[in-house]
Amino acid sequence: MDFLKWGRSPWGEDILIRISWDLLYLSAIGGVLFLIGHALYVRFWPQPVPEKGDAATTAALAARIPERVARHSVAARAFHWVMAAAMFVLLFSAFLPIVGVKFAWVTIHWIAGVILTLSIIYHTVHATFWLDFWSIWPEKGDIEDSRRRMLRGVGQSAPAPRKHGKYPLENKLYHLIILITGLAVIGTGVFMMKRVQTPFFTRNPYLFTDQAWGVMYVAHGLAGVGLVALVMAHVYFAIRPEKLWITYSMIFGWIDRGHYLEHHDPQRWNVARPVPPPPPDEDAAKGRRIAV
Amino acid sequence: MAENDPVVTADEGQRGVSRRNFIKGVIAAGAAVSTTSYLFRGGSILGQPSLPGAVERLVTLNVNGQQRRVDVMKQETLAMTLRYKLGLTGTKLGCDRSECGACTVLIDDVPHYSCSILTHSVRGRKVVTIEGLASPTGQLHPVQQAVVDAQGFQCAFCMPGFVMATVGYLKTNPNPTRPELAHGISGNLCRCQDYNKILDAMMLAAEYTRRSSRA
Amino acid sequence: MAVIRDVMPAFELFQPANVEEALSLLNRYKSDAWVMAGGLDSFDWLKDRIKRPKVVVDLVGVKELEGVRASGDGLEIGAMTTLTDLVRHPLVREKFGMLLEAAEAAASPQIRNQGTIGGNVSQDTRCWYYRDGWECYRAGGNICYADTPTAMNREHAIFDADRCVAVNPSDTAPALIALDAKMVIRSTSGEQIVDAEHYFIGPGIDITRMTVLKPGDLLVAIRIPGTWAGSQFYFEKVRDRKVWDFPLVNVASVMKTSGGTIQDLRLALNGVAAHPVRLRAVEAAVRGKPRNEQTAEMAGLMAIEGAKPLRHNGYKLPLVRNLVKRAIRGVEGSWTS
Amino acid sequence: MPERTLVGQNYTTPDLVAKVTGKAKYAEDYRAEGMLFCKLLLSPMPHARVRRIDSSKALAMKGVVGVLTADDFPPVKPDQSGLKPEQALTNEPVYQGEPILAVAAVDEVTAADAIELIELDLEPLPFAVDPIESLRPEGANARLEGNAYVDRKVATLKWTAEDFREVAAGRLPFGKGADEWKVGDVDAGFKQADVVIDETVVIQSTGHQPLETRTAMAYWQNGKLYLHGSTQSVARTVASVAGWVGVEPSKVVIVSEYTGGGFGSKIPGAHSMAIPALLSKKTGRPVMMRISREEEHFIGRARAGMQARARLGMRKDGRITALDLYIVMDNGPYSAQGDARSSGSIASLAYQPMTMRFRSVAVLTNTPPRTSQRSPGGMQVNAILEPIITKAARKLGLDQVAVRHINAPAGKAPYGPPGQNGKQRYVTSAFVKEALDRGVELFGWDARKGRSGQRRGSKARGIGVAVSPYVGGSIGFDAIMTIRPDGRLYFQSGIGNLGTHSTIDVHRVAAELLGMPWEKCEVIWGDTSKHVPWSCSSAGSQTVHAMTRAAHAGAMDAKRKLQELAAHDLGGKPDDYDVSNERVHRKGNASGGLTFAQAAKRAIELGGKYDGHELPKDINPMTKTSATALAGLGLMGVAKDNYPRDGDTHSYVVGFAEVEVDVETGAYQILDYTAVADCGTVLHPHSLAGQIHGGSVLGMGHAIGQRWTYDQHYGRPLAKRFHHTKPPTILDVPVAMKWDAVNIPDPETPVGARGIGEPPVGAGYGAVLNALVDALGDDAFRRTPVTPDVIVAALDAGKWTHEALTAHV
Repeated sequence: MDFLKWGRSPWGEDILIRISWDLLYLSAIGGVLFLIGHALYVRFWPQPVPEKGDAATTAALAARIPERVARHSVAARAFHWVMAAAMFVLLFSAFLPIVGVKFAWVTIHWIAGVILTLSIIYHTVHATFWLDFWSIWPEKGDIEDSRRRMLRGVGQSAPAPRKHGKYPLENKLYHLIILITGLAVIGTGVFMMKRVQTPFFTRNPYLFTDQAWGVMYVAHGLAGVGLVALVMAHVYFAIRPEKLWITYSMIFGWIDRGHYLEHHDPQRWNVARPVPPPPPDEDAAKGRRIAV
Repeated sequence: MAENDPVVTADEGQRGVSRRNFIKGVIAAGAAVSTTSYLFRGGSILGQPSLPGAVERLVTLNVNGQQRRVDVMKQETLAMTLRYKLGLTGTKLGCDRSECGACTVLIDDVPHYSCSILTHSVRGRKVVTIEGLASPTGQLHPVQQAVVDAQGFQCAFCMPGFVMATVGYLKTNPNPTRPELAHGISGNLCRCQDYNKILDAMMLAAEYTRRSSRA
Repeated sequence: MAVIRDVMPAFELFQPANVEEALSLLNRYKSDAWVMAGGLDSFDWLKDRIKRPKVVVDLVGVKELEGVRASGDGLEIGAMTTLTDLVRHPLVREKFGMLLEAAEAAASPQIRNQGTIGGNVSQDTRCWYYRDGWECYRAGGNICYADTPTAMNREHAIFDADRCVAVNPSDTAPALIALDAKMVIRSTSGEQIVDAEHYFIGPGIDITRMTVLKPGDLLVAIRIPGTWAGSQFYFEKVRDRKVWDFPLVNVASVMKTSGGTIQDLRLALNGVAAHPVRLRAVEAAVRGKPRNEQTAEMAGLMAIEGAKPLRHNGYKLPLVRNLVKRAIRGVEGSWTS
Repeated sequence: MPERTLVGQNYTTPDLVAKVTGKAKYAEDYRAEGMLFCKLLLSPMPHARVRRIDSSKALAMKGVVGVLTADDFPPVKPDQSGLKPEQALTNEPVYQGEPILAVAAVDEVTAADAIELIELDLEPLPFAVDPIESLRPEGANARLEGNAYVDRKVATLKWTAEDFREVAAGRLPFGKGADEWKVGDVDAGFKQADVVIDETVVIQSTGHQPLETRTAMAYWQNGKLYLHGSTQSVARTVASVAGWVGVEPSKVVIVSEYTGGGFGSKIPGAHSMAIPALLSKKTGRPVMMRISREEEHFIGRARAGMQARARLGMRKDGRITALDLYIVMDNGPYSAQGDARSSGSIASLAYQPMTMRFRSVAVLTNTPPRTSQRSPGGMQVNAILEPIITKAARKLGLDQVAVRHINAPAGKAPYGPPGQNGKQRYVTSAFVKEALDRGVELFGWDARKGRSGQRRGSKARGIGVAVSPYVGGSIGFDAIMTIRPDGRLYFQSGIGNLGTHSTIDVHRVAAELLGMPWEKCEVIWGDTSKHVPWSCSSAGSQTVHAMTRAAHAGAMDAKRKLQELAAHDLGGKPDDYDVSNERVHRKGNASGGLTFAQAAKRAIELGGKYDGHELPKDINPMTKTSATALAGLGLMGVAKDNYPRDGDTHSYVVGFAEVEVDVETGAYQILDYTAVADCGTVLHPHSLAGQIHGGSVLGMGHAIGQRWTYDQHYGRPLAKRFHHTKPPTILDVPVAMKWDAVNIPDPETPVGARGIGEPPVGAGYGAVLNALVDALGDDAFRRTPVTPDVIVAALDAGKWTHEALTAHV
């Protein structure tokens, strides 16, 4: 299978055009296989029993943890869903025509792309100045935790990993990879808007050399088909019963105390109420301010 | 010469007679399949693989009143067959793209660009080229005579096409006005471009043709 | 790397005798098959060695696709009817003079003697970049060479460009749309009837095709209802040379008036987008209005709303405006000598 | 001067029946045993260097016989310009479409398939397709050696940023680097003017596009090359082909009995002829090279386009007081072209400006090679200046014809750059005023004036007139004719047969002088193995003038020999004898003396000068060789044209046109056209009509539609085929056209006849442009062709809007 599609320039030179759309199917199949594999694994593989913490400490801590632990601000949730909507529009407008559902997709695609770009710019600024910027980035200890978790996941013995901070490593890695692919599609996509008619630019496909454009199209395509698998995985986890509490948090903004205590390390994600405890209603607001 | 050949019609060639029999027939008749296949891979009749149901390469064409047997490639245009297989070089190629008219011939009395029709498409149809206009005794066709009398062309590379187009058009409108005639033969390009004298000649041709059909 | 032109590469040739045979061939060879009607569009592609079908299905022998028949108070035109036969047909002359005009305006006499109505409406665009083998969007690439800062695009689209700025070159297409013709499409899986207006598709829908025909489909006939027979027609084609050339813009309209008021009309343009454009908004605005200069002027202005000219085709705006104006009110004035 | 029995009469040319029956053989109609076919590999890039060619896959194909590359050609050195002369195949293609390689195979399909298997590695080099872009400070040069001809050498020439501010404003700057000449004080001239017009104009390049492409077939026999090609002169093609192929001229035979048009593009044959010749040598088999219409666009030659600026001053009475003309010529990639220089000369001749300055610069571009095309430079300058003159006249309220009349050249009119002595050259004669008068009458100018610029509804009418001179003949060629014992007169001719009929016509002068009935004359042409004399090309309107002179000289030689022979045999002095009625006889006794048949026999018996065994000293070596080969066949008339001539021969055509423009669509029709020629004595009316109308239509074609379009980013042409280049069709010209000739003999040539091929072109062009100006006003167009889009956009905007200076739009 040829992964790259080559064309011929008006000068008879071989130039990269894009990736082969076979890769789309490959990505989709890969995504499906992963889901099936994971589902089977969860269903049939004995799952390690979560570590029980020291009961006394937990109880003491629990007292200081609000009923609802604020996890995502309204702004952050809005961003996520706008981005998700844009992403779905982008993916569908990009790939439906390829699989045979024909419609005028270009305008939809670039408008969604612009929305995605704007929302990401907003998110970057927002996360940098208003959120706990570092909470989403993998850190050194995550790797050791991850190794331990894996070993235990396949039934090997390993020391207990730490609990998660605000975001589990999977989340962090997913964010990282979506960030890379997202930037790749956006970075290339913005330039590609010079190749079609939009109100923003005078159309000029000669902005870069034929070869440079080729690389850009390939990058856009690779990231695009990569996103298919990534989004599939994301949606899959979002609807897995044991993960639904996380999904709800992206809708309602909070997780309950139980899940917090079960999955998160209070040291690494401190949402403990300072003294004296304020009324519950304000907790959330306060918590948001302090901890998000 | 070809009049003595056993005639194999296009229909028989395609359906009634198997290729093997057809070839046998040709060999028996001693006719050369293609003595001058300069242009297209003609050497072996079986050279081009054939899918079931596809056209046969050996065809019989009716050109200038004669039945001519030819080995024709699938993608061969009539102009090429005429010029390179039947030796009828009076039909000229000016553009090979239906943009000049130099290759105009009559197919069932209708002017066509022979560069832009497959030879296989004219099986069973009557093809007339510039060589087929004059009588066997050499008497010019009225349209040819008019061109001679009016000294109607210059380099004359376009002339065969113009003459054939005029002959064809006059069959549909024997008594045209000058603008009608111009419209009728507008599918032919002349680069020496004395369209005026061409029209003079062809108006004379219309008159001669009327006269000869009356006679 | 080497590019060579003007010699057709080998292909396998089928000349089916009837529609059934043709359809089964098309079904068997699907996208490997090339349908050839008159061949005038096909030969360019084949001689340029740009399109390389394995199999050519030449419809020359399918006699059932030829001819014009009365059908109710309208007509049914076989897809393989030559433009000349169409022009000479008494029923066309009597009822749909505009179609005659449009067909007569196409190409050259010899081309009309061989070119078919089916081919004329289904032909590919003539964008000279695409036709010259530049690997643009329409050819499977990722660029439009005709809309760049240095591109030569006098003939190109002012409407509905979607990456590709090519235009549909057919002269009969707008006339058929104005006449509310129906296209009869057959394949091995059955028959489908499509309004002429929807027979054509733009690059947004499918950048590599001009019509709804998919591999395996065959346009077999065009039906013109009697609705507009003998109504007031207007057809005009503006082009460079009076022979051979495709339209820079053409316009076709059918109209029914009563006491100076426009009762109903249909109006279509070609040469302005990748598909012929039916001017529905103009039709709606003009219906019920008096047929006069003012209405014509308004129609002309409405017709160019949303037009996006390229570097060399800005003239198409005044041209469309004036042609639409004329389609409503007719041509003014003339000289006798 | 004898009674005109043949000159001025219509007759049926001897080549006509062969043409009309399809028997006439053009280059592609020849076949040879074992003939191979070749196809060309063309450069995909506008400028590149061949790094590597791998033909192994192609050569491995069944049926492929040989491959030819530039390395198989005789080596060439740069000429005095600094550029290597063009060769048919190259390792440094300088325009997209330039042939790099040729494959010979048993048939064309195989050759084409083989071409696709050639692996070609090219290194792209900088390129320019628009002369103005190349003159930008940062603009690319078309050649590694430079971008323009400066003092006849290729050098790098750049204009200043300041100059390009003018360009941005739509005006051609008077940039540096131009050749220049002046007549009188131009500034003073402008001071005398009552109106001054200053316009920047672009004239398109156009391919010659003869209907027959430059197909050629070659084979070698006994060390001699036989080449069947398409040329404007077999005699003149021998040496050029010999040079390209690298053999002695005596080893080359050129056959071209019928040439399907040339218009200047086949003057010394075609460079590409060397391809089948060398491939045939390499493969040992005959090779046919069919040139397609698209290939013809590339190698078929083209007219040099121009970007020009003209300032013209006119006095109240219509006299042109000053002309300041600056031309940037698109020279193509090879040798320096003469179009721009001719433009200067023709402008000065046509309008006789009281003062004039002319500047021009030839800029190299990576577009197909240019060469003279019917009225080279003359046609372009007509298109540049005619509308300006019409606009000036209109501003002054003057009639178009009156303005042409007052400025018309007459008698020994001066023209062109001043020579060493400070004086301009002058023409042999000019009867333009007479032609204008005749045209006004024939066209009905005065009656049509009522419609000038009038509008009815959307239809505007306009009328126009234009004056177009061009060189009308050369001198110094040879003639060979033999009266043979069969009593017939045989003419050898080395002129190409392009269907102008002059190949044949010119010999009627000799037949008439010798009193020979035309039925007993035979012209042998089109084959250099048939011993042709040194002849001119059927080009540059030379033939009728040059070769009637040669025929006259040859006939006079034959006549003198008949007289001497009669005196020798029958006594008396040669001058006692006369020729008529196919006899040489004593004056006053037409039935006595010797018949031509008897004289021919006697000539052979006597030998020496009579039958060609002794030859004049001044004839060309080619003529000498041919005459020697023909010696002993009969009484030979062989001579060089040594007739005196005072002035340079030019002919003139005035054209009149009426157009009707639809101002809503920009579409227009040329309703009527009339042309009157001043070309001296009329030799063959039918043929002259063909030249006048045919040339005029070529000009009209340039006015109304002929295109030459390039994509500037990739330097590739978009208009290559007729469908895009748009030569005019029969419906684009008036359905009936008129013509006449003033028919006043030129005093500087014995027959009085001048050539006529070129002048009508500018007349047709200018007349149509002027009619458009008349119909549409002063501000509708500044470049040609004037197509509906240009008109409708200008009328909509109220001024011309089309690209001011961009070339190849």
